[in-house]
Order: sequence, then C-alpha cells, then structure tokens
Amino acid sequence: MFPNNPLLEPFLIIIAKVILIPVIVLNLIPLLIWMERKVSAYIQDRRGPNRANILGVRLAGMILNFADVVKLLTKEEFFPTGANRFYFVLAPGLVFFIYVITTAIIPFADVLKIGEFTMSFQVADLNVGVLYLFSMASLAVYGVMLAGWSSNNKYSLLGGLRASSQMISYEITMGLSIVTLFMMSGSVSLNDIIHYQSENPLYWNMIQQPLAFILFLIATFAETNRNPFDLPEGESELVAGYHVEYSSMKFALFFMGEYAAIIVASSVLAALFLGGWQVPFLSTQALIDNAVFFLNVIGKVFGVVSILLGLVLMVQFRPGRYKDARDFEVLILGIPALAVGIFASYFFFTQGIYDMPDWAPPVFAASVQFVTFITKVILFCFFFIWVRWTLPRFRYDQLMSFGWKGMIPASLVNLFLVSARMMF
Amino acid sequence: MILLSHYIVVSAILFSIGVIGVLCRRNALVIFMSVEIMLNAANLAFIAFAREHGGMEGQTIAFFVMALAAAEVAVGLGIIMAVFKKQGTIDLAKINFLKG
Amino acid sequence: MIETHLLTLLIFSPLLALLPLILFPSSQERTMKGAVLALSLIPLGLGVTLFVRYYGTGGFEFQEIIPWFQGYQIYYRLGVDGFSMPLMVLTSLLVPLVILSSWTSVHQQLRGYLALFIFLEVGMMGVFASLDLFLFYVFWEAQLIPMYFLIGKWGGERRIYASIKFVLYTMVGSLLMLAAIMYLYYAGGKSLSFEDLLSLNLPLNTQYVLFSAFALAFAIKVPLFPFHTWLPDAHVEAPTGGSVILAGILLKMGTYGLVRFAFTLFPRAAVDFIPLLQILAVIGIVYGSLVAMVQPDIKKLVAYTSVAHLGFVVLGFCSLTHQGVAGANLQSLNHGISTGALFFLVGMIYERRHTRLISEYGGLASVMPLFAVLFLIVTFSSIALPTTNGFVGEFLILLGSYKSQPLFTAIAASGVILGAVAMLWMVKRVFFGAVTSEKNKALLDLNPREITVMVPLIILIFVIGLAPGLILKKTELTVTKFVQRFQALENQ
Amino acid sequence: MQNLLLGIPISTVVFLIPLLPFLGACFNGLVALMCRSGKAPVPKPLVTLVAVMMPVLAFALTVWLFFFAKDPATGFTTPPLWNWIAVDDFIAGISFKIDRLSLVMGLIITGVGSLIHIYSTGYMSHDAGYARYFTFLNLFLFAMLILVFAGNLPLMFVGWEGVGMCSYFLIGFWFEDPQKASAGKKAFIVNRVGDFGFLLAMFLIYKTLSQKGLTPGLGFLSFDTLERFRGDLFLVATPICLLLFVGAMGKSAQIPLYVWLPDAMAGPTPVSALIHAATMVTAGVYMIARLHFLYTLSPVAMEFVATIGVSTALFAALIAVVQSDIKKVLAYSTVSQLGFMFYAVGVGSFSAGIFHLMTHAFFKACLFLGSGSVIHGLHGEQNVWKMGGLKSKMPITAWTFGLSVLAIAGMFPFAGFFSKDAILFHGYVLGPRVLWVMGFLTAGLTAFYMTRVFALTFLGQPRDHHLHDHAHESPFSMTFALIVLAILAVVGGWVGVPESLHGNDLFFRWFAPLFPYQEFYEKIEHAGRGTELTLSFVTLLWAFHCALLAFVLYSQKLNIAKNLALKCPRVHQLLENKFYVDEIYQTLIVNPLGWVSDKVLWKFTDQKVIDSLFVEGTAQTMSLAGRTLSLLQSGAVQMYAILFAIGGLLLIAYFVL
Amino acid sequence: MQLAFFYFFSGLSILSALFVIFFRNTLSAAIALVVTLFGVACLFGLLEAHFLAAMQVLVYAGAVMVLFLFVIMLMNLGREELLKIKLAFLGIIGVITGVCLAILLVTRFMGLSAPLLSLDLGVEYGTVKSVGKLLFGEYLIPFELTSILLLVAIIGAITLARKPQS
Repeated sequence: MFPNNPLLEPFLIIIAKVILIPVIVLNLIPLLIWMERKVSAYIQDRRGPNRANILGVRLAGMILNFADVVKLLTKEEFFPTGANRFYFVLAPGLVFFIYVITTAIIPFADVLKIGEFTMSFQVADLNVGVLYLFSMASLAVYGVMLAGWSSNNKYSLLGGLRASSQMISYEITMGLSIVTLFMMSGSVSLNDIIHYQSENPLYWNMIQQPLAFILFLIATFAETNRNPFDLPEGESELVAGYHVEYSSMKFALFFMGEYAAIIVASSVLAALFLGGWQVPFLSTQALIDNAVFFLNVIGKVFGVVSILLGLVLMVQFRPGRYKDARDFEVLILGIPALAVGIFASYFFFTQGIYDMPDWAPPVFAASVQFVTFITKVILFCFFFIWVRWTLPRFRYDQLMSFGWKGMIPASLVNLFLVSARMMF
Repeated sequence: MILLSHYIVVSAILFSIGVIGVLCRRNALVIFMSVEIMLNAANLAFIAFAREHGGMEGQTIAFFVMALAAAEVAVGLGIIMAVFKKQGTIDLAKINFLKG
Repeated sequence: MIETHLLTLLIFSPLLALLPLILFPSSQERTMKGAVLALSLIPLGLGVTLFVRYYGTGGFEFQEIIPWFQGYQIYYRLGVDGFSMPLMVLTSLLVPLVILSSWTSVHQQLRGYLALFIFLEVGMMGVFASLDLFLFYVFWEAQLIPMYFLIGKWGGERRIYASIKFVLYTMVGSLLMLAAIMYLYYAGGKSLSFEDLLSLNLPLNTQYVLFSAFALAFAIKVPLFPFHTWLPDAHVEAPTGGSVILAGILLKMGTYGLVRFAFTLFPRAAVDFIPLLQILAVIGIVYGSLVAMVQPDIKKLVAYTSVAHLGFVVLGFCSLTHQGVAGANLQSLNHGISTGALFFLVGMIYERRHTRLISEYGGLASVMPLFAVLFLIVTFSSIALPTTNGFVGEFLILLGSYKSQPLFTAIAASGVILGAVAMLWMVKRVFFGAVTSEKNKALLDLNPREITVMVPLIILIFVIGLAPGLILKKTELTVTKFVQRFQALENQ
Repeated sequence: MQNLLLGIPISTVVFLIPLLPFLGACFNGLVALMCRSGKAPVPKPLVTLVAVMMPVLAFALTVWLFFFAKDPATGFTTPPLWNWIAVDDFIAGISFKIDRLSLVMGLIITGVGSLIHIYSTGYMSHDAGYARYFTFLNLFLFAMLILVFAGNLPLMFVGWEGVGMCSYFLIGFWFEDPQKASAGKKAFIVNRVGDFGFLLAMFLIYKTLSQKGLTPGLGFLSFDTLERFRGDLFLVATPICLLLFVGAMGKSAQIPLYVWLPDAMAGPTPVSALIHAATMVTAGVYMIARLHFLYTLSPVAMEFVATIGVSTALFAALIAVVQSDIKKVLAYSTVSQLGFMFYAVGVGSFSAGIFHLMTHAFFKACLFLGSGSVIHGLHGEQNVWKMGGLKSKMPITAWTFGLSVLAIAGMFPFAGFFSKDAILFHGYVLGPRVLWVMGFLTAGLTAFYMTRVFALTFLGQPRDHHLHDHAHESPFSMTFALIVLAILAVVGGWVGVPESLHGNDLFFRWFAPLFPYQEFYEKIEHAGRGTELTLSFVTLLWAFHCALLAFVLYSQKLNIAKNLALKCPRVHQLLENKFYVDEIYQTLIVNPLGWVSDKVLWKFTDQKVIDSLFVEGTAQTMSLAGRTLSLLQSGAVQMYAILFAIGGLLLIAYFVL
Repeated sequence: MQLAFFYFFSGLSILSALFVIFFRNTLSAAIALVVTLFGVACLFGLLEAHFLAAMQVLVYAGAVMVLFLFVIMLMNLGREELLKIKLAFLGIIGVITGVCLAILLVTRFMGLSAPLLSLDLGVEYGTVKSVGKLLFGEYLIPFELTSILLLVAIIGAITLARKPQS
C-alpha cells in the first residue's frame, strides 16, 4: 500500500498524481463512449451521434456526452420497494470507485529522471504489482452483487450472481495466464514487465506468448462483463441484469464503471502484452538522446499536418447545409488549426529548437511514451468495442464450462509450456 | 511511534471479537465469519511478529493460514448449504443431529 | 545380492504376487490365481535358501542395517537366528499352500483375499526378522490388519464378533508393549536395536514391569490361559487359510516374542516370572485338552488343542534347559505344520459339507478313505505319536522341562493323554461308524489339488519326526546361547 | 562285527528285519489307497504275496541272526543309523540292541507273526479291506520289531507307541461299527495312560544321570549306558521302575489298566491272536526283562510288579470263568496269563517270565486262531452257548484247540506245564507265599475255564442246529497255522524241561548270562529239586481236577452248571459283569471328566467367567461409560464451543498471569 | 503519518468486526467482514507485508467473502430468520468469556514495547519473491500439502454441493 520506494517523491507530486491520473482515466471515458457509438455506427453501417452541438461545434458527436450527463443528472432518483437503500446506493459507487483506484498502478511512462529529481508515472509502484490489480478487480464483484441483491428483484439478483460467479471463474484463468509473464520477467511489477519487454515489438509479450495473450484477453472480456460475456446484463434474459432497477446518477456510475473497467483492462493489456509505454524501436535513452531531432521532426510534421487539416476543414464549408450554427463548425475548427499549423511550420522550419534545458529531453521522452501508451490503450478499447458489436452472446452454462474446462486447462498448459521453455 | 504491542493488541481485540461472535451468535454463517475474524487476528499477530523479527517465516505461515481458510470455507459453506437444504435453517440451536 | 539382502527380499518379495492381482481382469481368474501361486513360490524359494544358507552360528545371521529415522537412532535392522529362521521358512511354505487351498473355496472378492494374504506374509516375515523393536512393533501391528479383514470379511456367521475380539484382545497387549518399548527407548540410551538393549542392565523392579508388559502382549498372542478365548472364536470364524495362518504362524509370534524379547531382554525378571508362566502353561495344557474334548465343532476343538500345544511350547521355553528350549522351538514349527494341516483338512471337508459340527459327520472313512488317512496321520502328529514331528517336540519339551520342574511336567504330560482323548474321540465320531447322514454318502474324496496341498506337510511331518536333527542342529547354538545366558545369571 | 551278509555288515543287516515288514506295509498301503472303496479290484494275489513274504523273510533273517549272533551272550548294540534326537547331552539314536532276549522275542514275533499272516490270508479273504488289513498287520510287525530290537528307551517307545497305533487301527478295523471303533480308541487311550508313566520314567532317568554330569555315550537312555550307570540310579530306582511299570500295565493289560483288552476283541481274530495274545501285550514283560538291572535295584518295585501280576491273574481268571463270548474268555485268559508273567519277573525270575511268554505265544495264538476258525466256520457267531458239538464238523480246529487247552491248563507234558511250573516254583521260592497261593488258585481256574470253553464249543450236543448245520472246517491256509502252532504248543515247553524232571533246563541256562543274579539261582538251588517236584505235582493235580470238573459240568451236566449260576446269582452277576470295573471307571473317571470339561471348564469357566465376565464385561463397561459420557454430547455446538473457550481462557490465564 | 494510518485502519477493522457480530442482517455482517478484512489487509501493508496484503484482499475479500455472499443470497433468509438474536444464557456466558479474553490478552500485550520501524528490512522484505523463496524452498512440503488440502477441499465441496444422483 505504501511503497517502500527508493524514489520517495515529494508529497505534493503524489497528491498531484493521485488527482491527475484518475482524471486522465475519467476523461477517457467520454471518449470511449463516443468511440463506442461511432464504431457501432460504422460497423452496423448506420448513423452515429451527429446532432448535438455547442455553438455548432459537434466534434463528430462528442458533444452528445454532455447531453447525456445532463440527462442522467436530472433524472429521478428511484428506489424499488424492499430494496436495501444503503447497499442500493453503495453498489454503483463501489463499482466505479474500485475501477478508478485500480488505475493507481498503471504506468503511463518511464520513470522521469531529471538530475536528482525522479518521478514515476504511476500513482504507486507497488512491489506486489499486478496482484494489486487482481485484488481490486476481485473487489469489484461486490458492487455487482450488492446491486443485484439490494434491488430486491429476481432479475437483478440473478444478474448479480451470474456476474460474480463469472468474474470469480475467469479470474483464475487471468491469474494463471499471466503467471508466465511473471516467470519470464521475474517480477510482478508492471513497470518491470514493461521494461522486460523492451522497445523491440518482437519481444513484446503479445508476440512472445500468444497463448497467454489470448487467454488473458478473453478473461478480460469476462471480467469486464463485456460481450460475448455480458450474460449478467443480457437484456434478452434478464432485462438488464443487476442494474435493471437503477436510474439517474446511480446508473451513470455503473455505466462509467463499465467503461472505466474497459480502460483499466486495456491499460493492463497494453502494459502487459504490448510493451506498455515502450515506443517501438526507441528506448527511453534513445528518446532522450535524440530529443532535439525528434522534437523538430514532430514539430515540422505537426505544422504541416495542422495546415493541411485546417485547409481540409475549411474547404468543406457549405453555408446552408444545416441552416443553423452547425454550418460554421468547420470554420470554427479549421481556422485555429490552420493558424496553429502555420505558426508551427514557421517556427520549426525556420528556427527549430536546438537549445534545450536539461529537463526538457526527459520530459519529452515521457510525453512521447505517454502518448504511445494512450494510443495503445485506445487501440485495445477499440478492440473491445469491435468485439462487442461483432460477436453473439454465450449461453451461461457454455460460459462456465468454457471457463473451467477450456480456459483453465489451457492456461495450465501454457504455464507448463512456458516453464518448459524456460527450463530448456 | 508504532510499537509491536499496537498490532498485537489489535490482533487480540479482533480475536476476542471473533470469540464472542462464535460463542453468542447462533447463525452458522455469522459464526463462520467470526472464525474468519479470529484467523485474521492470528495472521495479524504472525505478521506483526515477523515484522519485528525481520524474518519472512511469519508471513509464510500467514499465507498457509489463508490457504487453509480458503479450504475451510469451501467445505464449511458446502456443509452449511447441505444442512440448510436438509433442515431449512442455519440456526445452530436447532441443528443437533449429533446429539449423543 | 541374495546373500546380503536375503531377509529384505524374503520380507518384500511376496509383494510381487500383487502384480497379477492388478494386471489380470476378473474374467481371467484362473490365470490370475495361477500367477499368484507361481509368484508366491518365490518367497518359498528364498525361504529354502535361507534354511540352506543359515549356518547356525548362534548369533544373528544375514544382518541388514539401514538407518531409518536418523535423528532417533531407529534402524531398519534385520537378522535371523535359530528362533526365527524356522518360523520364517514355515511362513514361506504355508502361504503358497494357503493360496492353493483357496482355489475354489473363496468365491467373493478373491483378489482382496489373496492380496490380504500377501500382506499378511510380509507382516509375518517382518515380525520374525526385525531386530529393532520399533520395526518389530510396526510389523507386529501391520499383520493384524489383514487378519482382521480376513476374518471379518471371509469368515463365518459370527465373523464380525470374532474379528473384533481378535483385534481388541491383541491390541490390549500390544499397547502395553508399546508403552514398554517407549520406556525402553528412553531407558536404553535412545536406541531400540536389539543388540543395544541386550547390554542394558535395568534395575529389577523396572524389569518386572517391562517384562510383564511384554509378556502380557505375547501371552495374549500365544494364547496362554486365561487369555485364550479369542482363539476359538477367531479360528472358528476365520476362513480356512486364515485359520491355517493363524494357527501356523500368528500364534508362534507370541512364543517367539516371549523368547526373543521378554526372556532375553529381562532375564532376571523372567527367571522370577517363569513359575507363573509355567503354571499358566500347564493349566493351558490340561484345560485346553479337556475343553477340546467336549467341543461340538471340529475347528473349535482344534483351536482348543492349539491352546494346549502352545502351552507345551511355553512350558518348554520356560524350562530354560537345552532340551526344553530346543524342543519348544521345534514344536513351534511342528504345531504350525500339523495344526495347519488339520485346518486345511477341516477346510476341505467344510467346503464339501458347509458344516463343522462333529455330529453332522460319521463314517467318513468309508466315503473318503484318502482324506481319512491324511487326517489320521495329521492327528497322530498332533497327539505326538513317535516318528511324527509332534513327538520329537513334545518329548524334548517335557524332557527339558522335567529337569527344572518335575511336578509341572508330570501334570503337563497328562495333557498328552487328554489331547489324545480329544482328538481320537473326534476322529472316531467323524470318520468311524456307519455313514448316518444322507449328505455324507456322496462326498468326493480329495482331488489332486487338495492332495498337493497336503503332501508337503505330510512329508514334513515324517521328515521332522524321523530326522529332527536337520532343524535341531541349525538351532542348537542359538539355544545354547539362550540357555547359557540364564545359566550365567544363576551363577551370579 | 566283521561278519557280513552278502557283503553288508551285520549291524546293518539287523535293520532289515523290521524294514521288510515296513516295506510290505508301504506297498499294501499304496495298494489299499489306490483301490480305495472298491473302486478298483484289489490285486489279492499280489497283496498276499507281499504281505506274507515280508514277515517270512524277516523270520528267516531272524533265524539266521539267531544262530549267528547268539554269542556273546550279552549281545551287542549296533552303531546308530543316525542320531534321531540329539540335543546337548540327550542323545537317542536309531540303534538296535541284539542279544539273546531280543532275538528270542524276534523269533516269536516273526515266527508267530508269519503264521498269523498266513492264517489271515484265509480268514480275511472275503473282506473288502484286505489290503488295508495287511498294511496294518505288516506295520504292526515293524513296530513290534522296533520295540524289541530297540537299543534305547526312546526308540523302544517308538515301537511301544507304534504297536499301540496299529492295535488302534486293527481293533477298529471294522470301523463302520461304532462300538468297534470305540474299542480301538479305548485301547489307545488306556495305553496312553501307561505311556505317561513310561515317559516320566525316561525323564527321571535322564534327569538323574544328566545332573550327575556323566558322559552320555550312546545316550543316557541307551540300555548299555543305563546298565553301566545303574549304580547312579540307585536312589531313584523305585520311582523309575514303578513308572515304567505303569507303562507296562497299560501295554500288558494289568490291573487297573486291563480294561481295554477284552474290548480289543472287537478286531479280527488273527489280530487278537497276534497282537493281543502273542506279541504286543507281552511288551511290558519284555520291557521289564530288558530293564532287569533297574528292577533288581528296587525290591519294592519288584514286589509291586509281582503283586499286581498275580492279582491280575486271579482277577481275570475269575471273570473268565463265566464269560460266554469265546473271544472274551480268551481275552481274560490272556490278561490272566500276562499276570503270571509279571508274577515271574516280579519275583526276579526273568527267564521264567520270558519262557511263559514264549509258550503262551504259541498256545494262546493257537487258541485264538482256533476260535477264529470257529467263528469263521460259524459265520461270525462268538457265543459259546450257541455252539457245542463242533468236533465232528471241524476236526482239525477241535484237535488243535484241544491240544492248546491242555497246554494252557498246564497238563504234562505240554508247553504250559513247564513254563507255569517254573513260575510257580520260582514264585514259591523267591516271593511271598500269599502270592503263590493266588497263583496256584489261578492255575486251577485256568484249567477250569479253558476246559469249559472247549467243552461248550466242541463237545456235547449242538445247541443251535441252524448254526451247526452250516458250520464248516476252515481252509488250509488257516488250518496250516493251527497245526503248526498246536505242535509248538505241545513241544514248545521242552526247551525248558527242569532238571528235576531230568531235563537240562536249556532255556534257563541260555538266559543265565543275561540275568546274572547269583542270589536268585542260589535260592532256587537251595530250595531243592524235591520241593520243585512236589509243587509241580500238586499243581498238576489241582489243575487236572479243575479241568475234569469243567469237563464234566459243561460237556455232560450242563444243567448243574446253569443251576449253579442261578443259585448264587450275585456272584455270577458280579463275575459276568467283570466286577463292574468298566462301569466304575465310567462313573468315577470318564463321566466326571466329561462333565467337568463340558459344564465347569467350558461352559462355565471359559464362556461365563472369562468370556462373559472379563472379556465382554470389559466391553460392556466401556460401552456403559461411553453411553454415560455421550450424554455430554448434547449436539449443541455452541455449548462445546463455550466449554472449549472457557478452557482455553483458563489455560491462557494460567500462562499469562 | 504511519501512526495515523495505523489508528485509522485498526479502528476500521475493530469497528467493522464489531459490526460483523452485532449486525442482525447476515449480509450486512458479511459486508462488515469485508471491511474488516480490508482493514486488516491495510494493516498488513503497514507492516510491509505487501504480498500478503494483496493476497488478503484477493483471497479473502475476493474469493472467500464472495462465497459467503453467494451462500447468503442463495439461502435468501427470511425476515424472521434475520431478526433473531436472542442473547440466551449461553450467549451471555460467551460474551463474558470473550470480554475476559480480550482484557486478559490486551493487558498482557500492552507491555510489549519492541519498536517496529527501526529495523532495516531491505528491499526484498514482504515481496512476492521473498515469500516465494521460502514457500518453494524451506516450506515446499507444507506448500505442496496445502495444495493437496485445497484439492481435497474442492472435491469435498463438490460432493457436498451436488445433487444426490438417483
């Protein structure tokens, strides 16, 4: 809980991380919701959110999230009869809270070292590492169960039971499948595992241990109650499962909890199997050493891309298309882009940055890694959404037997194979 | 300054609470939970002592205790379920088929 | 290999016979039985090797010492001398015969039956070969288990009662013995090895207590009067093979233990307790014969005569004279052969008629002449007719015992008469007279398999009866050593 | 022993004598088993050949040995074939003692034995157990030869028990009849009682000699060693001799162990002739003669032997007077004659005892065989009251029987006269007068009852015409033996014609070196020939009168005999029922023993006291305790928990405070 | 700081433990127990036993207590069942016993004054690696036995739970 960390950081930085990192994750939630809507629309070849706007700005439907928030906040608080109010309220909060604190151990970038000053990009680099993740994930069951039970509704009770047994079942596979990673890297700390994977994508665990990856991925789906394992909330059987009686903000918490779970899961997947914050082919040291070069290249590319983006946007200006504020959206977005682009191009092409203070290269490297990591996370999030809208649902007994008779043996086999590989 | 006695006292209190639970409650499940509290109290003491000695043995034993508790719960709950199915109650005062 | 590990091989080679039990399916029962029988001949071969290679130096031969519980100085220590060697050879002989005899008589769960006998053999061999009290105790208790199941599962109507009685009786004694063993362990410099304990000089009072504990355990096993009541029940209820082994080997473990441990380890106490043992033995002889006389059940009758016979053995050991001890040692073997043979024969007739009541029979000699002849030979061996083995043993026992205790011997010798009365009366009622029962008229005489079972025993009866020197020579020095130990004690 | 037979040392050849019948027994035994229960026909000629040839060969060998090895007079002991039992200083080897005594016995046994074998081939020819019969008969010869040739007591005991066993089988030969089987069992068990004494005697001898620390040589129980160390046995001679005599009582049917012999008549008659008249029953006499050096150490024992002997003689003779079963009469007669023999050895006249043993073997065998012939001819009838007038039907039998009766009655000059005369004379000289008087009375009674049997059987009128009509003379195989034995009964005594009758007393002289008791001979010399002659004459006269009386009573005046029986019914009944001895034994020993064993020992002590009270009592106590304590087990788990917790609390308090 | 955490978490544990035994509602008791366990896990953390802390949450809170909840939900005890807490005679004795025990132990342990954090524990202390080394080294056999125990427990639980085959 309280790391015996040699890099003891100033209290303020800790506080800052504690606040900031959840915020980052929380901020990814709307993005994810948006992605879900968009991707489902693309996959099913239908229109996504394209109406809601603020002063004409729609941000490709992103603004709809605000509308959602307003809706959920203003809905009626509803308690079913016979419900245990305390648990009824506690449950969604618990779900959400647990997923959020799970983010504490996710490293977003390599440890930042500026002279004597060091800072890790995770709230707590616990030496129990991934185990923390598991313990927290296992706590998430309570929320679901309590929700199911306290609703005093048969459907929700069944949903709750289903969710919890499913989560417990697949947790085993999950743990067993990544034991191999611990064995390979000799550590349970996420950061160490990422270090072990190195910047070469060939050494990422996804390539190195495909079976473990697949098993973990599947288990993750089950853990997050996502399709094809969304039996607890399968509307065809249980209406909406454990949250059938929930409304307004309590429902929102479940909703957000689910996405938070996806983000956490994706982060963990990215960290464990996709090299985490490792930039392909570029180690932290390489980034720091060549910071100037990369910065300039990025600046130049950014400038050109911004200009092009601005131009493309502005060219699309068709007055009278919607006959309201939305007509000017492209201009509102395009002009600043063009302006920023021109400025950046000018700066980097003419002058560039060749003289940096000492702190700048590490910070640059960290930033690049941060971006890489987020990219990978989003990639996985996309995968989650993709699967949801592609695959049908399991039957419950199939799910259980698949978990116990398929996954666990498979993960044991994997464990055996990896051990054998390490031995010989 | 935290002393060893702090932890041990907490452990003792938890243990006593567990004892009281076992002795007073008639609900088999709650009794079971009280047993778990007692086990935890013992674990706490183990780990506190391990911390004092700087060795890992106490933790190892605590680990075994946990494994044991897991096994115990699996079987114990199974038994309670079986009894419940048979008797329709988990009130210990009403369960006395082992009366000699 | 064979020389150095003969005893270990002898103890554990019976386990080989478990293989066919595991490998063959139930449909191939005959093959399985054949294989078990064939494999059970391996211990017999080893037993014969033991007999041939045994020099008779008086000390322990074929010793093996392997550390077992290293921190506690407990060893896997084996060795044989003249007291144990004949019994081990007898064990190796009786088990194949028992297997052969159960060819058709056991119908249910033959596999388990045979397996139990194999385990029993291991236990018995171990008891005789152990030279570490701990090891001894392990084997001592281990052989109890198969016997318990043999009686309890394949026995007669009151088998449960009999088996529980058997086990509880024995346990009472052996637990006392265990306590004594533990005491010895701490008293004797934390070692239970026989040789170490020999050099132990315990105070007399301690010896009394320890001797009593040991002697009680063995007296129950023997069984001496008044601890004998388990024997008739166990014998009557046990299946044929069980009775044979029970009479042939298990009872000998009592006398063997008495002489090997109780007497040898606590000589001074032994000397003081011997009159008591003698009295009990003499009572057993007379009492056993008298009670045998009035038994309506053949097996029970034989069981009570066993009590008497074992009384002789104890009497012989108690005499502490050369002849007495040598005779008792020989008689242990003899009793195994002749009473074993008797039980085999009773089993054969039981298999045909399913009754053991004497009154159900009569006139069998005209229906089954060969059976009658064999039965009579064995009977004569049992009542100690000269030229049979029984005579040599009882003669030597009485001779030796007379040297130390004329009065008891005289009374005991009257047991010879009573034993003959009991046996011959039974023979008369079973074999002679007209065939009264219709069921007896169609009885078949012995078949070749049954004859095969009996032949080795009959041969042994006469060989030992005519040339007991074969065995007496091998055991002579052991006996001398044993007797001298006590003589030295008297001279002190 | 330089002398060889066919290249084999003589000391080895000796062993052939018993071995031959043993081989015969083995062969016949195998045949009997193979042809069991008439499933295959018994090859009778083969069986007969082997069965008869073996004793005859043995006889031939013995004769050869007799002439070869009669010197030196004291004989020799063969080196043991192997040491049978040898533990520490106890040694018993398979070795034979060959001297004049054993050779004479050997001759009697093989000779009479051979004759009886021949006789049996006729007598048993129709029996289903033909081969079995000869198995046991051969085996008996083997055992008996071992008995007499044995060089030490344990080996003698082998023969001793061996003949007992054969007797058991032969008495119970027709085992389908339970009474016959019982008779065999009775014989064996009564013998066992005697053997008990024999065993104890051996133990006592061994103990005494062993404790003196002497060197055993061939073994303390070997006759040679015994004789050498007889001085060391002086103190215990009386108990030893008495104990040995207990053995002899059993084997030779003396009071009080005679009861088995009359019952033993259940066996086939040749068996009675061989075993229960000629050989086995005389083993006791032989044994005492063999151990004369011990007996002479103990006057008390000697006197006891003589007393028992003569009492038995009188007692049995009295019973014999009224018996109606021909074989029973002969049986009691045997008992009585054996008593005579013991009387002889008891007073120290060992050679007289052996002499009577020999003559008795001849005439009693002849008598038994004759009675067998009668029974055979009458198809199994044994009651003399149903016979009568058989002389015409069975002349040979009648003549041989008659001659033997004269012999046993002690008529001059038949065999019995000389031997009985010698006994009575020696008894008169060496022993107390009372015993002589009893012996004298017995001699008369013997003449009386034997004549009675003869008269009832062969003389007078046939009383059962049906039986009489079907009676027939026996085949040659049987009459041959009868004739030979009758001749022997006539002439057998002539080897011992006393000097008083101007004989040369061959028999006694021949045995003199074996029984070197000068004082006996001096006493006899001292008594003088006149006394001897007078005694002989008186006895002869007395016997003759008795015989005459019986002849008259039972061949002509049967009514008087019957009236006599009716006049004094008590006496008659007492005698007829053999003094109720069997009944007394039954009530005093057998029944109480059975009752005690059954009711007191088994059903009470074993089942009630030990099993119910102690064993099951313990179990009951335990289960009672269990049931009591199980009340504590209320089933309320929390009760337990609380008790447990309080206990734990106290424990902790103890450690903490 | 440490002290504050200690007081907070120990208070939390004790309070929730009291709730466990005093809540009438079995489910509430179970939830309170989860809190207790969580609190104890935090105390473990304070004692530098991170691995065990994680295990405590993972095994106890994550698995064991879920099973409890399962059972509670499956039984779905009726109201009257929930409301029954009668402090019978035995109960009173139980309470007295427990309190005595507490007093006894607490008074005894108050005296222990060994300071805790002064020890230099090294980086490895309480990590998976150090526990693992012990488990797979010195305590290998107990560890394997534990696995057998668990297997037996699994089989036992299955046997108990499944419907009798007819």
